[in-house]
Amino acid sequence: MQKIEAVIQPSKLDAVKDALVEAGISGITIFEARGHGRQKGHTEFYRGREYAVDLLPKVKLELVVTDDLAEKAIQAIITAARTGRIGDGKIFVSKIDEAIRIRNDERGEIAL
Amino acid sequence: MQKIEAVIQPSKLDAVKDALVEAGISGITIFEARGHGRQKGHTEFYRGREYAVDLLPKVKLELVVTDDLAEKAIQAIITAARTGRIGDGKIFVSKIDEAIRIRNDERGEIAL
Amino acid sequence: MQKIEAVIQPSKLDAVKDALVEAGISGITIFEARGHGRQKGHTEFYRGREYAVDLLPKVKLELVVTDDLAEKAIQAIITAARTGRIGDGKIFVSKIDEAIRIRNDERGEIAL
Amino acid sequence: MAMLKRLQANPNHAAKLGFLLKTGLLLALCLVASAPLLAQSSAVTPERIAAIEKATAAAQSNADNAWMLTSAALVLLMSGPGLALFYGGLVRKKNILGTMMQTFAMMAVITVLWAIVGYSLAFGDGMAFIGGLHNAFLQGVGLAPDPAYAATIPAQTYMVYQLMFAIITPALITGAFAERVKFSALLVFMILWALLVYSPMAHMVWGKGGLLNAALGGRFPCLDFAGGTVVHVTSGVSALVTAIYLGKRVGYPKLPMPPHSVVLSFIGACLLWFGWFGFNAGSALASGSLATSAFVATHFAAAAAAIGWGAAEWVRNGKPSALGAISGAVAGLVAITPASGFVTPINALWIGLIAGVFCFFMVVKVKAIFGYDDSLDAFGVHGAGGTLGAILTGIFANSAINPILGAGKATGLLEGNGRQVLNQFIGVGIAWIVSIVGTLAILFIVDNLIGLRVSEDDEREGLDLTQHGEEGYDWDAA
Amino acid sequence: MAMLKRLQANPNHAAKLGFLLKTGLLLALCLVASAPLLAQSSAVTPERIAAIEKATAAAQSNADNAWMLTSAALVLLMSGPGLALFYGGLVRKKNILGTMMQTFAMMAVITVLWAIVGYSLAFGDGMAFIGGLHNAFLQGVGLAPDPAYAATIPAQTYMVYQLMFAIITPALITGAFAERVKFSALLVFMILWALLVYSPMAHMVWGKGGLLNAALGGRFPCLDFAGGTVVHVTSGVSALVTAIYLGKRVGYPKLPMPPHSVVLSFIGACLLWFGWFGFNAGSALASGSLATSAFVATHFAAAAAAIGWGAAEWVRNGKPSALGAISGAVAGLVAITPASGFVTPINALWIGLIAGVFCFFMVVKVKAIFGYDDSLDAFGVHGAGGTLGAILTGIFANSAINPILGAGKATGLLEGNGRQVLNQFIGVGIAWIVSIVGTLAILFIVDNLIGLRVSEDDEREGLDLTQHGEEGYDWDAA
Amino acid sequence: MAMLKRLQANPNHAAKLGFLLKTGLLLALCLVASAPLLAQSSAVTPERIAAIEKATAAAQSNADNAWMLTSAALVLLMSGPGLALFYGGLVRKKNILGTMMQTFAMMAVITVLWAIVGYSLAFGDGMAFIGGLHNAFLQGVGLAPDPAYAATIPAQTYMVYQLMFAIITPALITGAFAERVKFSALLVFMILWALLVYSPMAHMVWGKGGLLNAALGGRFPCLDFAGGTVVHVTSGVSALVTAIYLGKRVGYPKLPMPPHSVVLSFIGACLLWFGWFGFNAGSALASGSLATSAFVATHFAAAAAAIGWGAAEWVRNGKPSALGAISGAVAGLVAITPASGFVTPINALWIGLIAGVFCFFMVVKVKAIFGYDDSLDAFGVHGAGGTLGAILTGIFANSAINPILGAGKATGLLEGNGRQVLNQFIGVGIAWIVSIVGTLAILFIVDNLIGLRVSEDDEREGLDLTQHGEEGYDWDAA
Ligand SMILES: Nc1ncnc2c1ncn2[C@@H]1O[C@H](COP(=O)(O)OP(=O)(O)O)[C@@H](O)[C@H]1O
Ligand SMILES: Nc1ncnc2c1ncn2[C@@H]1O[C@H](COP(=O)(O)OP(=O)(O)O)[C@@H](O)[C@H]1O
Ligand SMILES: Nc1ncnc2c1ncn2[C@@H]1O[C@H](COP(=O)(O)OP(=O)(O)O)[C@@H](O)[C@H]1O
Repeated sequence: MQKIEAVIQPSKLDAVKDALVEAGISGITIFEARGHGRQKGHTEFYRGREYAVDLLPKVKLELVVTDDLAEKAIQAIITAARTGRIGDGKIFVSKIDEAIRIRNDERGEIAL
Repeated sequence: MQKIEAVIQPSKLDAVKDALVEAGISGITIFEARGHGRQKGHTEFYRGREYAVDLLPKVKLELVVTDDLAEKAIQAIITAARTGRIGDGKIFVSKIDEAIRIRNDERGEIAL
Repeated sequence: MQKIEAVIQPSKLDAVKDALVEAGISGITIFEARGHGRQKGHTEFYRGREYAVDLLPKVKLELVVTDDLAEKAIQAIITAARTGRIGDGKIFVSKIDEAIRIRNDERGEIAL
Repeated sequence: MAMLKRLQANPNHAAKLGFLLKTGLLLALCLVASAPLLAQSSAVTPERIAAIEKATAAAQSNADNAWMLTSAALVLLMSGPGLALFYGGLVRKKNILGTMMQTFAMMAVITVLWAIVGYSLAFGDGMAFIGGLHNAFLQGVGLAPDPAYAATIPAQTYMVYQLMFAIITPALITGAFAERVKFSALLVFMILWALLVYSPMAHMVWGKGGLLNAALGGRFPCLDFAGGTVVHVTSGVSALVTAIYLGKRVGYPKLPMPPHSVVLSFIGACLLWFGWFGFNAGSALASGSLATSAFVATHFAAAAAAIGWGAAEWVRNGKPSALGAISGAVAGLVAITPASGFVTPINALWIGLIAGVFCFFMVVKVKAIFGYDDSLDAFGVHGAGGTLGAILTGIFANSAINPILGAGKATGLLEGNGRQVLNQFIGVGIAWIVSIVGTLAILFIVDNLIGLRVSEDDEREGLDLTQHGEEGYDWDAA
Repeated sequence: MAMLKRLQANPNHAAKLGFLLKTGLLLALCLVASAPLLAQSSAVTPERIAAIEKATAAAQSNADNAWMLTSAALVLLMSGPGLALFYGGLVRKKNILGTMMQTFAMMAVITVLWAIVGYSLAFGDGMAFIGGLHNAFLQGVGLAPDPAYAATIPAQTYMVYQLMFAIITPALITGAFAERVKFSALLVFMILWALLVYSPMAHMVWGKGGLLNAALGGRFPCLDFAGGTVVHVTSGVSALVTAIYLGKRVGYPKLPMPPHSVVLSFIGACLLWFGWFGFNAGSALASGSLATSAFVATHFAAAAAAIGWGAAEWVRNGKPSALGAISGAVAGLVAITPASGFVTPINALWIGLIAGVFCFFMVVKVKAIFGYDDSLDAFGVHGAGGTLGAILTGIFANSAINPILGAGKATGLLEGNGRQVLNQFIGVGIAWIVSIVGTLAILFIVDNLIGLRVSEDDEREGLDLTQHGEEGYDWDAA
Repeated sequence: MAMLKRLQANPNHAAKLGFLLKTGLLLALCLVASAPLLAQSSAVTPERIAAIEKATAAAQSNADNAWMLTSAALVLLMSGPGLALFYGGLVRKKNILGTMMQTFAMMAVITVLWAIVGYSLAFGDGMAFIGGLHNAFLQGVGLAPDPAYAATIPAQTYMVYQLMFAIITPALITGAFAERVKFSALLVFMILWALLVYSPMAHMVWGKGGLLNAALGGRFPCLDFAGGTVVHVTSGVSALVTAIYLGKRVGYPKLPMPPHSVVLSFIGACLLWFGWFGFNAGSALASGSLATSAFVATHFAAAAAAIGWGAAEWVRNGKPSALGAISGAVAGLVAITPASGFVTPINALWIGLIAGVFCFFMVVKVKAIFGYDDSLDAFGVHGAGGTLGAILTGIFANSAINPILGAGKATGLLEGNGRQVLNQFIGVGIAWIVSIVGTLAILFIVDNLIGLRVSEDDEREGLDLTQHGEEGYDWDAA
């Protein structure tokens, strides 16, 4: 099983979610995040104090999928999340050793 | 060392935390999350516009434990978090290569 | 590639971020979290009801780095995040198999 | 908006002009003779004097009406957003809209009910216990004053001012319903409660011929300037009955249920304090010095009670809390409600201080001992504070502030009129009985008719989603 | 603050003293003779009577002024924070400050404009369609009353009260601009709109010699007590034009755009309701019984409309929402605006109920059918509700409440005066035409001059950051 | 609530009745003879006239009292929730309740202090510098007017109105204490400050025989209509001293400390604007045309100052911010405070505009240069704006608006009275000196007695948890 972590633009969340569901992947967990990278931030002013904000709002998706679905999921995310501009985000893939469904203690791929 | 990630119902957080502490595991980090899966969402109405909300509030726990404690932790979580209904959540297990305590640079299992 | 997850005190976020950037690492994703550990919490009172709050505000950083930068990143975090008091937090290191830049589909270390 | 309204608003001007024109010649003839030194235009005639008297009465009326309209608006503000925020901040995020809706629904539903029959039952002619139906659909409630209630303001001003009290009273009960009641059941409960508990109590204390009416010849003259028994005892006691009947919220008291936003409660409490000036000082029904007296007492009691509750917390918990301070202020406002308009500023401080400590004790200690889940402490603050205030009114009421029992006649216990304390107990006792019996009956009916509580699942999901299909906050939308 | 002000505030006291002193001796001689039974100090002299008349007029003026200053403050409160919160809660988090700023900017900019030329164009002498420049820079707008508008209050009270209407009207339009307009463009648009649409409409309906003025001899006497056409039809229709001209927000309607905080909207709606008492009852321009009548009608319509909208939702969606209830209340307040001061309490209930259901229908059904993105339903609530209210005013207006067309003369359709409905249609029609033409022209100019919409990127990032360089909330700072 | 109150509220009615009854027969005999044409009931008698005079005075009093009670309530609203929100939004989330509590505590503590001794020290008879103890525990402060201060309203109305000023003034200082002061230390500081700084200053400017009192024969007549020196200069300068004495917050200025909710600050600022009508127009102590004048000036200055600050930001940062606009409005309100009631509407615009730009400069430039941590800019806005406003009052004051120095006598510099500017400088200078010396002394005492600052750890954790044991928001509870 693979764990796919995707950091994307918040405005693309709906599109990515739909693309994944279409690709047959419905188990997703989502987190609000802030990101730092190449994308440059902006400046805010509060009574003359200047704040350089270099942490930008991002959304992170985590999905654990069977090995064979991984690439399909990745493609779905890339396609739906891409705007072509800096800051579109990253996907990281790693291994998961076990998955368990809390409801009925099912383990392994069947639990996804 | 194993990393245990558990996505659970928010209302079960306290019970799970207590169960883990009872099981001898006290190091936990917790995140607010939203989840998509089999559990069906609900519909919201704002001035006649209908919103199908299919991201539901969830809580994710992350705990890194020594290999021998892993199963105990999993059992504690399952027992405390289960309601038997769809949406109870998942547990994912993966390997962690190193753990470091920032306070004193202790490394490895002793740092947990 | 290594994934470094660091749970730190919220007040140290800026310092850690700056230290990482100085160490040449600019790709970071940040999450609000709550932590449970040795650090003891506090008590809150609402109309006489006493709440023992043992989940404390924390910030978690995730950064995926090339293997050779990992230790440098860890050092940067430790140095910037340490106050020497209980609750300073933890760093966990694990392996990442693949990294993809959504913008242009670059894969591997070049995508970081 | 313009001259048209001006003419309507001041018929007296027109009238004055009319008089002068009609009688002009006559006056000229008649007065020039008797006062040859005066110019004709400034002659002193009975008609002129009558016109002045009318103008003076109009000025007095407009002065008082200015204050009473302001007061009516202030009392509405106490419900929404005041109470809605005070209560809304105390619940968990998932119930914020449901809680605020419970108050807002009162603003809508009780208003219509009041127009149809509520006002008539409370303030129409009737028996000692309840009014009649003569004023149903506000028949006979016009713009001329009803001297039995308030001689200088339009009867409709009085009607709408009283309506604002009828709105907030059931809204206060919702503190005990919080986080677990069906919205439909709440509506039915409240309509019945308004008819069966509020209207009778209001009639007894304030209505013509009411049993407890101290001003209009009630059998047991009970002092209640602005609604200690009518508003706070009835709502608080009904809340207690409701909380016990409904049972605890799922998870209570093990599950932590801290306020989701003390900030909202803080705003709400401040608006309550602000609006309470309309509630208490407005109850003078005029903007004279009695209003000032009630205003000062109100403010002083709130301040002292905030200190009382805060100090009690400081002693017990080691620190005073913001929630404690605002709860104390509200407790003080509750306790001074029956007493304002009867007591000196300094005694208002004492009443406030006592109320702050007493309600702290009720909410923190007594509730814990008995274990009922009065979620937002409607009983601990309004029931307990209202009862205490009513008794203290009998002790501190002072004929120098308000010779209600006759000029120079001892009013409160401190002046030597021990009987008044007894009367206060009678008033409070009746309020307790009516509230307990009425509320129990209504709860029973509604529970069997519709069911009072939402399902456990719905309770877990929250009232906002399950009862109203919406959420209070969305921080995440892109 | 002290005696100085007292003396200024009550020149009549001084004057009275003066009279008495100056004429003391004379009176003594003259009156002792004709009324030997009376003590000298209490002699009835024409001077004394004149002094009393002055004092009575002063009391009347201060009574009315107390209410009108309160009302002016209340109407400002409707804009900020009322409307700013009502609208602000409905947008996404990233636009909260931008949205509130659009209203706040009106509080600042329209005020200055009003002082320079706005008041003069609206209320100065002029033609049937617009006032003149005689009162530019408020020349001639002093502290003495202007009897054509309001005989008992200082002209500046009237001026500042009217200013508050001139502020909230363009602010209402911003509901259609929401989440996508450049701040600079908004400012220019609003200044032009105030001059080219608001001032003419206000003049026609309320100004001396205005075409539609029912009180000051307009050609088509149109009943608009507090601004149904002047405020709500103009702003609502202009909002529709703007929404269509601007086009949809990026992503609309696919992207979900739920309110980021119904809680803020709830607070805003309650403050609107509260402030509306100043808006409508204040439009009596005095604190007499007409103010009471308008007050009651306002409250009743809001309540009934909240029920109407809520019930419609209950039927359609299976549950009533908090947003629905507050939207309904606002719709009722809009619809009763022209009618308050003309209708009975019970008819106010009917107007509210109809408006609640009608605006629900406009917002939920009609908007969906036509597909324009009137983001915050400025048209659906204010345009539709205002138009409906103006017509219903022609139906329900009652000479017993306000004999505006002459004592005893039938006023509304129900009394038998069918013509009035026609006049109401004329008034509304003119308001629609002026709004459509004016708004289109201004949009065209500003769009070509500055550009109306922010870039798509900026729209995605939000107005707060791109237009104002700040964020509404920071939950994360350590 | 009912007839009882009516009778109390209008003793004049009873009195009038009495007169007429007592003298009925006599009058009948006496007047029928001299005016056979008149019916007996409408005879013009001195008693009847005296009754009318009483009734007129009562109407006048009730009219003014209606406005003054409203104003007092409005000024309280400025503190809570107004200022509490304005300040609370500007701090970090962890200090929101602590910040709001600092203001709320003033509402409670200063009230009690005022009753015991504060009012007496400020407004009781005394010397040029401070009042005496004759009115301690409000002895002698009854419901009859105190003509030295306000002839038409009950003395207690004046007392409670002034109390609201005494509450908000120390609350303003808390802007400099923000995020780092012990709650216990704050309480002691404020009590001492109220006694040693506020009461003397209030006495000097407004008290009988006060050194700077322009109306009651002060040695250096200083114009301060509503508290430019008494409220804003004292609080602002004391805030500066406090900020410097306390030192910077941990991490300042490196650590970003953005406002946690500009939305709350926005609501607060709007409520301040709204409440300020009570503050300034209420300072006329009556609802006559002087109140109108102050009302208009207040509104105009706020609007112009919002534009001034916003424009300055637009020039400097490329965009105007919501926080800037509301800060500007508050700066304008501060600056107009001493001038309202003395200046024309157009000059109020100028004062506002100047103040907006000036305070922007003070907050953005001057603070950065000197580097003190006046966390919420209490000095930059209130100290600087108050000082500026006091001087500008000396320039713009106009005898046509308020002939305070005698009818027709030049008042401000623009009218040719250069001396007044000097007097204004004297007034401001004294306020600066008293504030600096008093505040320093008190800080020193409290710091050594209790310690002013919380520990560094507590500061990091936040005031909410460490001082009050609670949190402002809980978004996570299930
Ligand atoms: N090495 C990394 N580890 C973790 N998160 C990263 C890393 N690099 C980028 N990110 C996340 O991806 C987001 C986008 O990265 P950025 O460099 O701005 O643009 P791009 O992905 O187009 O190269 C960042 O805001 C951050 O949240
Ligand atoms: N494959 C997955 N990867 C990541 N998170 C998942 C996955 N499947 C489920 N989840 C998380 O678990 C939650 C519960 O899953 P769901 O399918 O609704 O019910 P159940 O766990 O009972 O089968 C989801 O809301 C989501 O947050
Ligand atoms: N085993 C663990 N797994 C996951 N998170 C942990 C673990 N142990 C600690 N943490 C996180 O690190 C934080 C600090 O840990 P704590 O034991 O309080 O202090 P210290 O790191 O100084 O030993 C905790 O609040 C928690 O968020």
